[in-house]
Amino acid sequence: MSAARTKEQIAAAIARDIPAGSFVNLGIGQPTLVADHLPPGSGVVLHTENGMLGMGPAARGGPDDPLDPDLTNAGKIPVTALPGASYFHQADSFAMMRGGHLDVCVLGAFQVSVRGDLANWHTGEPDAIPAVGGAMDLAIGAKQVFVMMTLFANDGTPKLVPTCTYPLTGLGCVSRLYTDLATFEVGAGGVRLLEAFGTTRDELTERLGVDLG
Amino acid sequence: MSAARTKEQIAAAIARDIPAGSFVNLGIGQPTLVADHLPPGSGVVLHTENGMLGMGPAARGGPDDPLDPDLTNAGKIPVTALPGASYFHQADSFAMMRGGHLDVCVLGAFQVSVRGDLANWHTGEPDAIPAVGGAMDLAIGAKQVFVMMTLFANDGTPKLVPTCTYPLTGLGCVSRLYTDLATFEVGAGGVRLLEAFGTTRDELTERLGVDLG
Amino acid sequence: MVTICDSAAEAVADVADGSTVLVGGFGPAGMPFTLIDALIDQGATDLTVVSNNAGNADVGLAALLAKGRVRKVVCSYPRQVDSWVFDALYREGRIELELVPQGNLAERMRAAGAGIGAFFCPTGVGTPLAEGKETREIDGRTYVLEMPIKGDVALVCAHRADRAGNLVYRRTARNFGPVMATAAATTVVQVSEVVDVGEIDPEVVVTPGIYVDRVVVA
Amino acid sequence: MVTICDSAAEAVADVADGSTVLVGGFGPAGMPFTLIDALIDQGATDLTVVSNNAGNADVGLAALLAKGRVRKVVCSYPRQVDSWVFDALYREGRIELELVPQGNLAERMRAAGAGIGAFFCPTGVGTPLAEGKETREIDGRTYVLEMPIKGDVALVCAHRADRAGNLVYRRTARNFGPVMATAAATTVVQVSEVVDVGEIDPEVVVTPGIYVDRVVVA
Repeated sequence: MSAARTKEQIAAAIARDIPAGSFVNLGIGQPTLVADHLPPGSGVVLHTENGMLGMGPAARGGPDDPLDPDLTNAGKIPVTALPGASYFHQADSFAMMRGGHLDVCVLGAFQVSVRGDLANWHTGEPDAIPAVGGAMDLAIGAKQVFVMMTLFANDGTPKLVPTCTYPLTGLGCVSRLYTDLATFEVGAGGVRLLEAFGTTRDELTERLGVDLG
Repeated sequence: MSAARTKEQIAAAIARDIPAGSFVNLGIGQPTLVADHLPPGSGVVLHTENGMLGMGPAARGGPDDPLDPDLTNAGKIPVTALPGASYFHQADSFAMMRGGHLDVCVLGAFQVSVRGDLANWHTGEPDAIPAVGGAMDLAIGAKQVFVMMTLFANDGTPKLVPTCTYPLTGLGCVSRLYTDLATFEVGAGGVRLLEAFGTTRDELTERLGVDLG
Repeated sequence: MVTICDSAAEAVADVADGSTVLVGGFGPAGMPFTLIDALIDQGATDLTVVSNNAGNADVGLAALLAKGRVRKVVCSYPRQVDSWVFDALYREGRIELELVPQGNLAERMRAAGAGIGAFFCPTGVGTPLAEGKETREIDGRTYVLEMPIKGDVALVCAHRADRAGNLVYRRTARNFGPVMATAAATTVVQVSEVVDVGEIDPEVVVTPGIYVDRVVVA
Repeated sequence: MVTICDSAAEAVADVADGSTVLVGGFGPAGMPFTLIDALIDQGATDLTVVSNNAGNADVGLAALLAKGRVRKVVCSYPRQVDSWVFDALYREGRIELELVPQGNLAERMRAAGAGIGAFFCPTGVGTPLAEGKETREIDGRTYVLEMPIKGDVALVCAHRADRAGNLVYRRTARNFGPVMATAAATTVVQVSEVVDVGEIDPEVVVTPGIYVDRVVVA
């Protein structure tokens, strides 16, 4: 039995599942790791919702690669632009997303439901300051939404759930869920286990309390 | 008593009423004459709805000023671009109009009602092929819509009417009406005669059959 | 991912009968003549064409109409001094016309490309072109509900493409191209030249390559 | 008609108490710091600010908030690692927040600038941010009705202006500038340089001068 996956291994698995030449948005946080695992020559073009296609790696700030405060990603980190890039304003950038032109979007999550509902913007705690950014637009815009997360919270609570209890980001929008312990398909037909790592279908079924298809 | 105005005189009168620095769209046909009467240095910027601000005069097709099939006005006539011009696509061009950013639009008309309704796209004849272009967008978009026309049709029928009988272009959109025989204000408060040429208020009231305010 | 095609024939090879085809251009400016000629040769029929005009003289869109390939035209301004092909078909009842104000035509395609389900528009309120459409008063003004227009294919004429499909246009020939490119399932573009990736400044790209499927030099 | 102002103070002199102010920028990129500082000095208060974020560190929008001039923030992402000014005001109940998904924020301002009365948007359906809003199913998909956001004033940071007010931006600092410029009654722009009319290629203008009222070099 193989071991549970590291973040890097999850990112690599997602990168393998992104078709060559895709237009992809990688959400803030762990999903950005996916970029490091895209094979050279894949032709994958990265979109950043603050207004660019053809985003390159983070800027290193060296003499050949100065940090430019006018060139950042959605996490407000200085990045680079690759040849063939283009800039556009926010209405155009979100029209691109909402109009279904991105092939894949990779997001983090607090919870994903077996039907593909996504909760990733708000814990619902009464004293939390809510912030949503582009999460809801990304959730419903891309042709496929992949979620990258640990399968269980630190306290052992499942994050793949029959019904999300956290405030929703989008309804039925997630198609695939990549976690440390397993990869799943989710959607209108319910959840289906594709592969397990360091655990078994029976163990997962028991711990998650859902039918794994 | 002064004489009835020529087309050129009507155009000159309209040009005088356009504030310096205005953004203006001149409709196809007679309204284009207004451009010739804008004083040098007026700073008036012409919009053409097929996608340009800063339109210059018609191209003459000489060696210094070649006809360019990629640079035309809304009447598909080759024109020139002035320094400070900009090009944009159709959705942006009509967003500019619909959003109320143009100061003045000058249009021709079949009929204008005393309340400022405009009919200028379709005679309503059953065998006519209808065509509307940007007329409806222009009618409701500009801050002020000026109409330039003869006051009576060739058969003597008034074109300033209590209620339009031709199919409408826009409701209550015309603010001022410039004709060979008179200039009027029209709108929610009804029509008001501003100036008569070669005729009198009483004559006009009788021929038009409307209260001239 | 964009394909740089060797011929216009290759670029339009898969246009199916019954397709809705968005055709760029405002009169001849920005009209994709080479792509339309290739579509005529290709033979697709029963088409719905969305374009500002309904063809000029006997070339381009007019030639496609003359071949009897177009069931319906959605446009703002069919009647022109040189629109005799459309005029005859229309008078003979051999072609359907949906007349749309020019700005609504552009905005309805933008909505399709931008994932907007419908929008309330002030243009055409109280006119025959809004008859039968839902209206609503918002903040004291009356609006008409307008629906998106989506294409199966867009045929667009741009000036220059890079090999990633980024486009720039030329002067007022830009017109409907950028909007149509967003609104069709497949966007096919004819250009004057194709340059290497990196040769178009990212600041001046008008249509990002994400909207472009096929490019051919014409 | 655009005015090239000698100072930022002159450019924001007439901002009234109670105004809705659209403030460009995505975090610090594209944030009109000089104009905001001038607005702080000018003293307008009881403002509603529409911006993607609610200020970073103690500068720009955060400084305006810290002065107690802002009644309400309409934004997509107030909570950031360095948003302590907003965080404190919010927890103390001293500022109102309307949270809007980022794309809806942009599209609602675009609608205001484009004369669209309202639009059906798929973003946020079924989430707390759509609660109480009208929904409609169109072609099998559910949409939420979203209303325009119009500003009294827009404060925008661009890269270069010509004396006719045509603007170009720099890289991802473009973000909300072009949309906000269309959506406000008065648009005030800070730029790195002003050039003569004719020095910006008409093909690359991002914001045409019609949308710009005042420009100041900062």
